[in-house]
Amino acid sequence: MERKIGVYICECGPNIAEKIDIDKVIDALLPIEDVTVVEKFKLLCSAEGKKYLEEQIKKQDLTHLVIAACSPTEHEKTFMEVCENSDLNPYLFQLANIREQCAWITEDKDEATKKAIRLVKAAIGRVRYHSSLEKKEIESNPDVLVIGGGIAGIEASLQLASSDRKVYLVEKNSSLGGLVTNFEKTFLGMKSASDVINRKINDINTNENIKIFTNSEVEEAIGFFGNFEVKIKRTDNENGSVEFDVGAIVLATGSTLFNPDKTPRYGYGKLDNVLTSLEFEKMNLSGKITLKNGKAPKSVAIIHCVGRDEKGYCSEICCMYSLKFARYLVDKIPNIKVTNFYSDLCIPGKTYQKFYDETKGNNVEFIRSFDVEIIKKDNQLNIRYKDENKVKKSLFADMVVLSPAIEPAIDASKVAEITGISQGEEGFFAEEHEKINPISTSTEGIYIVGCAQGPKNISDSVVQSQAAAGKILSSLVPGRKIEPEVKTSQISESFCIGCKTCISVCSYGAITFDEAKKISVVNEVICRGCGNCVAACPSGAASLKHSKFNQIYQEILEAVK
Amino acid sequence: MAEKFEPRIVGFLCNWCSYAGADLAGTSKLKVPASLIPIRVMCSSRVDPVLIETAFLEGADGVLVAGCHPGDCHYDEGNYYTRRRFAVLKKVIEGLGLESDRLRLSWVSASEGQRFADVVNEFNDKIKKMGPSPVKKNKSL
Amino acid sequence: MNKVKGVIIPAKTGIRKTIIDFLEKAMEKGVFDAVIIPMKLPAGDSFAYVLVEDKYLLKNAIPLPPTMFVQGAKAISSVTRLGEGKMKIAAIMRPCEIRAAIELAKLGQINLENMTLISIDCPGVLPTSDFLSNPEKNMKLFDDAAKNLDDKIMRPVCQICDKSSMVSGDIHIGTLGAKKDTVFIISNSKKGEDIADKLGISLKDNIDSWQDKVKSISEEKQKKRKKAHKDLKVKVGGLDNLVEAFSHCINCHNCMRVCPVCFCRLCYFDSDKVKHRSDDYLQKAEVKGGMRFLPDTALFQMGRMMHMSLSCVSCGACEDACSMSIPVAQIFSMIADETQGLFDYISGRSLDEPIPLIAYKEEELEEMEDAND
Amino acid sequence: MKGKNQNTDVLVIGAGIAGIEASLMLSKADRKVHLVEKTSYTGGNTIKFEEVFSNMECSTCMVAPRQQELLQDKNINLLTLTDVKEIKGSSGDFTVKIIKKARYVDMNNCIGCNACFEPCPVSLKNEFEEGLSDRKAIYVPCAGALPNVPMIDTDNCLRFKDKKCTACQEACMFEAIDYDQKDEKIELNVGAILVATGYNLFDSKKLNNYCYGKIDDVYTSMEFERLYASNGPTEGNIVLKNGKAPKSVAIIHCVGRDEKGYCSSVCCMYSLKFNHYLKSKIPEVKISEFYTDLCIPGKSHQKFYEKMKETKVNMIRASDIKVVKKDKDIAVEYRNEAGKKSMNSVDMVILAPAVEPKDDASKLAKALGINLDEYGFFKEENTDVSSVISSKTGIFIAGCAQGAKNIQDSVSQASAVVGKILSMSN
Repeated sequence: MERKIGVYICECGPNIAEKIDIDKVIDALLPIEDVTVVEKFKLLCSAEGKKYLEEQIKKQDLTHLVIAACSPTEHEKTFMEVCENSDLNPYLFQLANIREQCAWITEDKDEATKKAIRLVKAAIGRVRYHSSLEKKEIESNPDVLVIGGGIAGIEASLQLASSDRKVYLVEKNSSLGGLVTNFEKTFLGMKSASDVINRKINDINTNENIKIFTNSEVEEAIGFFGNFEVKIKRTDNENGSVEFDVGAIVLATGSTLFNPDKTPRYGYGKLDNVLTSLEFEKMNLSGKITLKNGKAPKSVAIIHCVGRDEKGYCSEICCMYSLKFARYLVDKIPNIKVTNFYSDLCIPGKTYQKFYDETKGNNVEFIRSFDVEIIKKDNQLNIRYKDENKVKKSLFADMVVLSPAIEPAIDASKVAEITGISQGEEGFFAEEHEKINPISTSTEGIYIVGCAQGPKNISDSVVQSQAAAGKILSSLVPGRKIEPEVKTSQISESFCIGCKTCISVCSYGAITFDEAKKISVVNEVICRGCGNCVAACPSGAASLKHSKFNQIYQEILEAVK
Repeated sequence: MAEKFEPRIVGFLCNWCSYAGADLAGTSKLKVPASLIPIRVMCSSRVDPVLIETAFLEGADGVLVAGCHPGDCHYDEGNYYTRRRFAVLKKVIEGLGLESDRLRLSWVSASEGQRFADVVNEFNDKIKKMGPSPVKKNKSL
Repeated sequence: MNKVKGVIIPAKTGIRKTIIDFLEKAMEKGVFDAVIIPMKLPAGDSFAYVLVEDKYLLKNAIPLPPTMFVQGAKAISSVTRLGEGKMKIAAIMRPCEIRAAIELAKLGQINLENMTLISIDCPGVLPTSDFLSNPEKNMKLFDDAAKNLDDKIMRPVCQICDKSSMVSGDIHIGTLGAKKDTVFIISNSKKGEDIADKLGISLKDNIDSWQDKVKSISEEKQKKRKKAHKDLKVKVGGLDNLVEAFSHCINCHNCMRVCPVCFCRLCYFDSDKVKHRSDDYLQKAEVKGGMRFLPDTALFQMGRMMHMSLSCVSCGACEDACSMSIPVAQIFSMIADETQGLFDYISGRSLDEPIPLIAYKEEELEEMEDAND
Repeated sequence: MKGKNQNTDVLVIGAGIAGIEASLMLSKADRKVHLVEKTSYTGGNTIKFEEVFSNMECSTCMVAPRQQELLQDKNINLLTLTDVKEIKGSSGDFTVKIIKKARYVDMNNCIGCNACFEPCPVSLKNEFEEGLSDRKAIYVPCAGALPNVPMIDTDNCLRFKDKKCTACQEACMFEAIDYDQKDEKIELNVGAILVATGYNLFDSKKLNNYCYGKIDDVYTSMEFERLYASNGPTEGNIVLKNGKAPKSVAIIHCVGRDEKGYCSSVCCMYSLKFNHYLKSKIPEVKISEFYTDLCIPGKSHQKFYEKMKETKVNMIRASDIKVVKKDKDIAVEYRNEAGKKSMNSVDMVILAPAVEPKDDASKLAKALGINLDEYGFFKEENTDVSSVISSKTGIFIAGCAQGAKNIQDSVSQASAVVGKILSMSN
């Protein structure tokens, strides 16, 4: 096909026109092969300019378009739309940035003009090698798999389920509700935890769009955003396995507690009346806080930060629930003495300090302490510690409650492996971006919520569940097709030798290995078009659409001339 | 030298950080030498070392690869791979006794318009001192 | 890491025969179903790797042939690239071939699942053209030189090889430091240990004399290697010297074709990527005033250094294959030491070490940033 | 949404990181969004930061692509310099009255060349730069601000005083400057509203003991952020008023905590980040951080703290902190852990003031008919369960408008609101 390249130079008012001798640029471009028209225009991004371009593309019967104007971040999209409106494939267009990266940064007009000529020539060289690219549309399944039936998983399910969207909720235990079912009250409202969780469980049980699988584990989840194939196994039934398709997956596998066995100095498991926070919650929920001998304790020590050093992070919620424990105790056992051994009080956010201020005092004491150790002395529990001046001290108590660090659930690694997402070094699921994509993972369509993502309280877990729902509801709309990135990588079947280098460097798991053909295959729905695999591929089998070797080569040629 | 030496520098700039930083240098009306011709790539990890070698062997007086600062990559980790590849390339060039100083890797963020200008100025000065690439006139390459 | 263990076994019948006996026994006991081993071809003046299924054929094997017609890793790749077979196979090769095999395994070109890698202390190999000038005489020359650890007649890269003994693999046959009529059998992996176990060989730790000898040779060669690279850099380093060194290149790309770690279906530098429109060439010629054809000799060499110097095992196959006598293996070994040194990487040292370009550390190579002064 | 008269459009108030996130997500779901922003630019406070903890990522690189996307999104109607005056109706059918102040620069005509700044004869302290640099009466807050369209500050523009100066208009080649632009009263109909108006910092001048505003080189955290910003007043050079680099710096946490009665949750982390800022520019600088309780919750923050400790920062748990001028130096007097009085001499002091509600939060709450809490933040319906639902159905809250929080939590809340809005029909 004959090429007809049209080149249009934007004066951008005086911004380009005053700094660059546009007529000189035009003269330099006119002799170039395939260039059929070179024109200047006052302001191409204006309504008038766009109309002019649309007319020109048709009138000149252009096959390729080069515009020399501002930065692509400003108006690449604008001009691509112009192309679309004039039935020119928008990828047969190249924008030469002669404003930000030439006119505005070059003092000497002659130099700027020369540079502009090179920039536009590079664009012309490049556009010659552009090919039409088409948007793809892919059918998607709006249904969602939620793994984990704790409060986060339940909340996500409730937010997501609707008449046109089914939710499959998979819980490994026999009942729903997770950790919250062990709590009597939630901080800070000190409202009934069972009210909260039972209402939600009831809602979920009566929601016909949510299919619940208890005693079940996910065995397989293969696919990509919009199209995952899931297989689950019923643990209470040898042969029971179920398969279904979903478009997105929410991981709400929750947390477990650091085992204080690992730090013998707390005497956990050896000394009577030394409990973990969860054991204490359960005891409290059962209605009676008692010692082994059946009597109520007269004094209780709460040890914060158990396992913090070992884990290397602050578990965020222990200070607050320790305060809640103090409330339980003071409310239930008259004249009880509660002592909190803490290192740094972590009570962030607007309402926590007030809760602390209201809890502290009377019989609730706070001691900043280090090197806490629990021994049995005179048939009583003795807490030995160093105070803030590093002075050794000790204190007796009838009962010790340990606040251990929050760890990812035991099956987190397995779930991560099955779903192909990564874990941070602490074992929590890794978010796509710590700051601006905390719910997403590097696999599009898989979201992480609640304590599976990191230690957090009920409110933040619920927010994350709602956030995951937001992500899914906004991107996976029933009946709407998915439009994946156009400028993706592709791997030539005839050149790939199957060294898997590309697979190792892809951050998104967008490349899989075809075992039958022994070659790598790009899943264009997942690929985000960074081009890392292209540079990694020694065979030259991988290439990036719209960023091909010969396209860049043309730019290089012009740059070195 | 009779003719004034105007270096030819190829600048591979990643779309998200360095190209934006270069744009900001423009918006801020900073002075940047005209010797650098920017080539926009989505990620610095797209910059195949063979592309750099090509530019070098085509006679570029300098090649700049600029990307997001480590940890800031829009694609999470692309620039870490860029850095390793660049290091290997630099060793190859250096090992062959060629002028590896003609290659430069710099991290420029989207807010670092000034840094972009500084980097290009510095590099341009350096290349000017080095003189034209001997590769350019060598007919055997 | 598996502990290196070994045992001294008698080799009264000679090293070759001892190795063959060992392999025969292993095949008899079903430890291996087949063996890949160099054999003398009926013509008498050449050698080839043969996949031996009939153990009686082993008697013709030459575990350490005087020259390297085909780099052994390529042979293993041919057998296993499309996946492991049912047969348990042992490959007996020189250390550099084993290392190349490890690299290829990392690159998905070799499947080691049912493969046992056996290396032998290597005295070097003769350049093929030297050998072919008088095979009979050179065979003898090689044997003598090997006995006397005299490397002067070997490939130039063999003369500076500091990894001529066990580096990786499963089992190693050590001849260095061995008393008369004995050899060492050394296990270097769990697989190797299991095999020794099955063969009733009880491994101990009495391999000190081998280890000492290996160490002293390696250290000596390392010094030699450094000096050789330094001298080479003076000779070929710099644009003019480099152009001179490659001026005879006929662009046959044989060096790439015989390279064990060049595994691509079609070389990047043979592909359309590096072929341009005549106008582009004209433009290039315009810039330079003229340009050499065939083009891209330098891009091919430098590109290949970029693509495979991290996996280069300095075997010398490329130089042997160069019909224009360009010291290409020496140049590659010089560059490989540089690039591998960046990451403390040694090609073929361990299957667990990823090739540096598929890995990274968040904090490393800070000196690369802005480094141009 | 249920019923026939339910409006599916959404009003988002505040174009900071939370508002941007919500708007883009809603647009993706094909919802029409009216994004109302009080200032002339998007990005809120986040774009003032050079880097964000704990990965020390460049903030602009993180946010600018989203800001750009926002401007090009056809479902999003961005209204800058706009205030919400009144709402009527209920969830699914709100009528909102807003006032869009005149920018006096036409957004369609302006191409962002900034040619109008130079001729402007007025020079003022730039508020965006915390007064550390100057701006004109026609200005964008900083280079790279989006939308890259200046505004005229009518309080200071000569034209709006004596009506004679037309310097900027003459400099503009695009007829973008329009002195006759009028404030517009606009009425919008929406089904749901998100309040994401952000925060202010506690005014350190209210506390005498830190001598903020009295002693040179005592900075607030936001001032220090701009001092380090590569697009800021010093191009990222950390310098004292005398132009020299500080040799010793004190960072004081919890400024105003007692007065506000809560922990602002982000200050410990950003103070540690400052330690990194300082060390990266001035490797030999001595840094002391004065804190009470280290609040570094979550999986990744302690690691950051430990990394910062490697820089030999002097972490001092202190009380009764007082900043005084002593000769040429600044002295930080304090009581240490053991209760002993002590003193450190430094060149520079950085205060980490409490995060407090936006100054006009109560006005907006009144206009919207929703409750504030006792601290003046927008009040969530139920603290223990969902923090994004306001006291009025159909109105949601996200980001620091609801309480002090970091970027991650703000973005999560914004996404959660989108979840709530999009599932309203469920």
